[in-house]
Amino acid sequence: MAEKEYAYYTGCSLEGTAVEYDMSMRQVFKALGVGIIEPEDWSCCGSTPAHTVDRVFAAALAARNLTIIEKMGTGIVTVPCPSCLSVLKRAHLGMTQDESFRNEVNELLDEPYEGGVVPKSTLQVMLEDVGLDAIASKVTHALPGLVVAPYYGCILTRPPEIAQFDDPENPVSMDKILEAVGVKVADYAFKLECCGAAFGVPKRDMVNRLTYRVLSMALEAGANCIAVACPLCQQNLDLRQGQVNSTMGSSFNLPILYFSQIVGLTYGLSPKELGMDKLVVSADDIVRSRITIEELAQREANAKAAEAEAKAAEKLKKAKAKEEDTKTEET
Amino acid sequence: MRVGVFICHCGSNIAGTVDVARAAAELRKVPGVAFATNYMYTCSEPGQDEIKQAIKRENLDRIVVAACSPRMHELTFRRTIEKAGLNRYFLEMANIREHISWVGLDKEANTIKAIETIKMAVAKVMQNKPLYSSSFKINKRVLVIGGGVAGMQAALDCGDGGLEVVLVEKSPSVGGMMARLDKTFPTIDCSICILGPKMVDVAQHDKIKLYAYSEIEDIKGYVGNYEVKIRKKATYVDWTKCTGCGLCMEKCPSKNSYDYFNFGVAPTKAINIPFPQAIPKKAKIDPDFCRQFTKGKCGVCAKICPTGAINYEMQDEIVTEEVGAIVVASGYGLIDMDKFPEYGGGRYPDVITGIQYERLLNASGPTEGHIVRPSDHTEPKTVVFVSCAGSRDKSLGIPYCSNFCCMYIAKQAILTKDHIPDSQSYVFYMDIRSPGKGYDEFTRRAQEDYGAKYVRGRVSRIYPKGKKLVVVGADTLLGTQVEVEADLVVLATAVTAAPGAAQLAEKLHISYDTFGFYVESHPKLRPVETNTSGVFLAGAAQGPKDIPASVGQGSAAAAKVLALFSKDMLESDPAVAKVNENTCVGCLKCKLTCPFGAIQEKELRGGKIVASVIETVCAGCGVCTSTCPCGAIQLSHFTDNQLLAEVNAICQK
Amino acid sequence: MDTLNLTKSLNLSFIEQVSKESGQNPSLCYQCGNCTAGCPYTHFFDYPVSQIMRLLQTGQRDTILSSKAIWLCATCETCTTRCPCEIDVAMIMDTLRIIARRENKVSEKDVKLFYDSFLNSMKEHGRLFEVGTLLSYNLRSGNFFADADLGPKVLEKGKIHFLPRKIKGRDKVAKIFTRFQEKAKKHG
Amino acid sequence: MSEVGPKELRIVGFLCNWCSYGGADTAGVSRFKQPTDLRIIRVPCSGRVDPLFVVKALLNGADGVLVSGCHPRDCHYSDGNFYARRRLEMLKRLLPFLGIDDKRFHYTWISASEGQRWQQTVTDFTKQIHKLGPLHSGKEAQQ
Amino acid sequence: MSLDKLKQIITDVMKEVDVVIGYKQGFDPLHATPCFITKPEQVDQVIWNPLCVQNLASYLTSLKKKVGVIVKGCDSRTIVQFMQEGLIDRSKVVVIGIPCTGVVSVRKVLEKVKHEPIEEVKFSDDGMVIVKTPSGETKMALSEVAPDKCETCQYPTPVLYDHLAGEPITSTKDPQSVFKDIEEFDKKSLEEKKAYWEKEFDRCIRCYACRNACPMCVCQDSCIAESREPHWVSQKSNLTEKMMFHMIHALHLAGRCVECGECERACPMGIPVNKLKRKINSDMKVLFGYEPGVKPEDKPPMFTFSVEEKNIEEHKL
Repeated sequence: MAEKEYAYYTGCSLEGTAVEYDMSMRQVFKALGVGIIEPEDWSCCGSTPAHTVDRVFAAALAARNLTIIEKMGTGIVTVPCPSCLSVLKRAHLGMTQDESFRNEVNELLDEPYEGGVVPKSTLQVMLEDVGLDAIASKVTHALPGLVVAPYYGCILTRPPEIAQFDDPENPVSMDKILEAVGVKVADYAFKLECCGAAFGVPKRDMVNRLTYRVLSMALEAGANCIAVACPLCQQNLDLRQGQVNSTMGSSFNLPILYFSQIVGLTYGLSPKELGMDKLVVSADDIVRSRITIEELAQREANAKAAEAEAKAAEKLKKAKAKEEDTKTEET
Repeated sequence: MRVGVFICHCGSNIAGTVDVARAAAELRKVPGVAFATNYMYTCSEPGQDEIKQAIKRENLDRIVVAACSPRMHELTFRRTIEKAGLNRYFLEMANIREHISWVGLDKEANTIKAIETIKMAVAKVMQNKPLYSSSFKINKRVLVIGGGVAGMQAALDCGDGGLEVVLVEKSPSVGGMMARLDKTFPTIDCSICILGPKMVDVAQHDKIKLYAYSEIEDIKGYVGNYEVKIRKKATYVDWTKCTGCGLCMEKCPSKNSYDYFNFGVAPTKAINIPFPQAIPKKAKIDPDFCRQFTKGKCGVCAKICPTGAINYEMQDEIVTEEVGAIVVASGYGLIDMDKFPEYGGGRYPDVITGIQYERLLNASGPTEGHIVRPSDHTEPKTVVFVSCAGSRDKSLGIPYCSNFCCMYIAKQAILTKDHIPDSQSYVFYMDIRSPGKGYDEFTRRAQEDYGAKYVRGRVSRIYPKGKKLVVVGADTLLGTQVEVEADLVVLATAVTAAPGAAQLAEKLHISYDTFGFYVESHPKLRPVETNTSGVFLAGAAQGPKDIPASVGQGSAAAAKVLALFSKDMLESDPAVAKVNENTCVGCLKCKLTCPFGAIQEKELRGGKIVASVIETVCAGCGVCTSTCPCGAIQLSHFTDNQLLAEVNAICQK
Repeated sequence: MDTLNLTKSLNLSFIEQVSKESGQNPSLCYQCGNCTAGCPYTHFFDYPVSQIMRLLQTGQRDTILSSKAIWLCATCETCTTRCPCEIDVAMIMDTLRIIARRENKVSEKDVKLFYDSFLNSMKEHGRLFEVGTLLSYNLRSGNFFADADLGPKVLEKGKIHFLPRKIKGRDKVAKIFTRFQEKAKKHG
Repeated sequence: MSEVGPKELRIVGFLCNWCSYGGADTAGVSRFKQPTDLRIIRVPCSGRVDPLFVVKALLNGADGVLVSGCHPRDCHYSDGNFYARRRLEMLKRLLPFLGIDDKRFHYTWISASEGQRWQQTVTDFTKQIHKLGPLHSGKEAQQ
Repeated sequence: MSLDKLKQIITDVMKEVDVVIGYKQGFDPLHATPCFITKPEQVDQVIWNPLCVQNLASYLTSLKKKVGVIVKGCDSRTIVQFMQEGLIDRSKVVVIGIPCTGVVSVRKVLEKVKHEPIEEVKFSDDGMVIVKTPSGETKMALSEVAPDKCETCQYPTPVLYDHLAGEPITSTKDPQSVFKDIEEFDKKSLEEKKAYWEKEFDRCIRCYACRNACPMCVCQDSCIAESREPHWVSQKSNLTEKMMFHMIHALHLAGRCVECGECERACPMGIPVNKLKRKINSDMKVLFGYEPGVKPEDKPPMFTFSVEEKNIEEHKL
């Protein structure tokens, strides 16, 4: 695995409000031996406003980066942000499937894009290229008591023609990765319901209501934490949780972690290098609950022993009772 | 050779855009044409008389009729010339209506095209040879595939008509889907109560031989003479000894077998009689669940059986039956729940299918007619019905309507209210399709008298919330998104072709559409015939249909069989392939490609090997002719020379 | 409500234009409502998305282009994913937005302003400058304190840069903008 | 041939009786207008069309040849069009090797109900042939 | 390979068959000719050298007796193809395979020596051919005068045999290059290709030597090129009819031609008649992954089908 190198398109959010996603993702990749290189002088992909202007224009903004990545020769670019990913994939697929579209886009560019880059989410690279076994093999710590509701957001797997990854109605990739690192996952029906992040700024009320639904469904599913793979979702659910509480009269206090942060915690990485302190809703309790897997094994063994003891006592009691019964019958 | 050419005006249909007089004049100049004329309506009685008279008067020996499509009137004119003493294959038609006058705007161009098209027909007819049918004996037994209501009807009608019937049913009992239904629309009478007597009739009819739990292995032969191999699947119970007492089922320790009859609503025993009214009422072991098979030890049923009918060593058995005609009534299937991830894809136990709900409603079903939620066995108060779950859904490759769901949903909504008076039903629908007799009134009744709330719109998703299922849909009439918190959701899952439909079609040499439904010979005028003579269709194997339509088709297919068998001999179509034994080199490539197995190897005196056509099996496709390198096998009426004559008539460099 | 005169208002060339630009055939829609049923934003729309589709089928150009719905759609792709007729509904909404922008018929000025602020930041710096975008949006929308409550939280976490990160190739990004604008001008 | 108008080219069509011939009939019944260049030869099945018929027509004066059968799986004879597909594909690839533009030969599947598709096919194919012009130059014609 | 070993094998095989087909010296030192050995004393006639060009498998379909036959790698494909088509009873054929290092094209040799009478032909161990004519000795490399088929030969060792006279040889020729000439030719303009074939076929004298030499032409006297029922070609000697004949030949061999090159060897006019068939073979490879005469269990692609053809896409207008 270690030899393989990927281009890593960070995207603007991960330089700003989602810096902890970037930090933790890089740490996890490093732990897994996945080499990543940041394309030199990348620019914003144009998500999300560009596509309201023109399809060709939107594709051109994305394709400028594809051209840069194509020259790097890695073949695959891995993208943490689903919004960027979707835009890059749309541009890539549109340009490889339709020649006239490609020509139109290339007319707007200084250097043409030839179609030699495959954009994949970081989630997809972890699941398909690294593999669950390899992911599991690096685990050194456990997070007992943590129940995670994985929240995929709307465009990570949709529409299936563009995303070409996981199930568009019931995605499981993040569930699988989290389970692989030994975290308990809640079956959760709102994995995909849009949280409205794209309108965070201009339509705050609308977004608060959508966010409210997602948070309350997670809580209902028994989760005490939400895992995300999208900077916009994270920002919306985390940063706006207070806003939601004040407008909707709720009292949510659900930490919203990037899946990479959770994986990083199980790898024994320090909370600092995973950017845990950057979260608005504190995840300190989760960090504090962390124990080593040896400790966990000890705990489990103790619990088992206790259970067995209790069972034996129960049995003894029953047998005694029976004895009493037969005695009474005899008499 | 004296060819007569008759050019039809078809009123103004042809004459309006083709100069028919000029065409006739041009044709008169063609070598071989002895007579050419144009006539107002050639297919009319006087028109046909004109042809007959001209044959006599002008001493014509070949006829070309330039008129409409041969698919329309070829048979008419063949009879006409036959009456005038010519062999019926001395006729060619030039299609100057559908292919010319109706589709070309320019009269000049049309006229030239018509003249050339008629010349092609003349060139071909001069190559035509007289062909004669031969006759052969019919085996007056009929095979019915499928023991659902359509197949049983066909079997009973054929049997009552005096024919011997072989009825093959894939599952352990006849009855099909109808036997699983609780009530039937629009009369709400009990399904098994009206079907049961028919099932008994099938079992007791002295003309009907029933093979239950059997499948078609192979079919050889042709109309009048089919040889059918039937696989009697191993039941591990000797049915000649089994009395159907049910003791084995009672004592069987494997309680978690999948219940195919009840569509898995509840588990059954590994040895079971599928339902109380089963015909034949015999037990059968499911080796996927039986401990004797999975673990290698148990033997409870063998110990308990009063007649010693259990036989764990039983093997499949192949039997051969000879019949003259086949009725295919192999029924339908239902789309899998896993096609609907947005509805849980089968993960939510309280999202069930319509047919599963029938079993919950049914007094002889696993809950004895009590409607309960599979998850916790409580009575649901809010039931949501989702119509078109998969039907009319191009994204799932099912663009068609499943025909009867609208009706059974209305029925189930009514029954729900009957069973649970304080319940409320919601029906999500796109259109209510109820064109049958008394059908629309019935769907109205569900709403007017039983208070079912019909919501026009699709359901986008279903998710669990606590003990409830939240159904999110649209009410397009209100123009809003709607939500229902349901206790139970019933999906009217789309009707598909029966599993294995395509493989059966291949064995029968009948066509099936992209969805696997069998294709009738003509959508309007030959609805139960197939393009393979002697094979007829009945019921939902041809396309989704309800009980009355299936029964009607069963009877119709039986009538077709009886009509076919009313004669002792059948006439073969002479437009089949013929082998020139002098030029045939015996390479037998034709045998390799014949789709019907109509070609045999034959050794001539002197040891020369040649191909030989079984005329009654040959369907006349001509694949052999285009395969044969030496032109020794020629499809009569479409020989190389006949087609070359047409090519040469228009391609002269 | 006035009678809708279908003879007069049926704008076939508009249907044609949308079909062509989106690559979708609106006639495929049979109004099942599944798009509306799954739409997370429908509560904020003036016309639910299935009605937008219906308005499109009946060629109601002005009603559609001045609707709020097309600007409130966040392209979450739920409608596209679930459409039984395999219509890319989100693509149609996108196309309608593009046409509305081109025709200067933007009903949701705030949304457009936010988008424009974003694009301007991008044109200027090559990447998104979050603070600048927000400030610029607030200034232009007159909505000076939008999300001001969130500022301190973010600030405290050290996530905000007060100076834009300018990339070397920002002139190249800007060139994409100018080329596109020139092209748009040329084609009217 | 003298009858062919100066604007018309010679196009030969081989249509299977059960599907495509019926489709052409359906187009007629629906009055779907078509160019007049095509001459139709009825065959029972596309599997009857020996590729040599196509060659024969093209070598002897046809400017284009069209073969149409039932859609795959819908063959009246169940398998005939499957053989046709292989043989005609083989021919289509061979023609350019001989110096004949493969655009002059088209094979397709049209059912009896697809009148519109038939109209479209005839119109497009005729257009295509006209774009290519006559296959046989005057000099050869004299030969 | 030693000739003695070959003779030993023939002697052994003689015991179980009625006739063994091999090569003997022809009418001049440059020609070998087929011989039919029915008696042990005839074994000594047998020769083996690069002049043994004929495809002896051609005889198999017309013989009813049990036969032993000597085949080179290329010829062996004929037998496999016969098996695929059910044209021979394998139990009646004993295949004596010879690993072949290449044969000569008599035509090419004669061109080199300007068609002078041949006095002697010798082959050196280092792959040279020495031809003696009245005007002296000419030395040429075997590869110089080999027929085209040897240049891309993939099967120097027979693909099937009962006895092998010698050690198996593996091909050193690039399998990707087999159809290079075909691909190159196909790149030419339509006009060029048309002109090429018109020029080539115009030279045809319709002697049918190509057809008669072809092992796969099973029709023999029933060939439709000469019949009136059906009447595909007229007896007119014009380009159209000549082309029609060659198209019949090519299409009847579609997916069957084992590329033994007998047609071209037999053509007195030197027309590249095998080229069309090789073009079709290249397509068979692309479309169906099929190569004639390699695996006995294969089915020739024109006599079978797949419901879903992976490599055939519907053509759009």
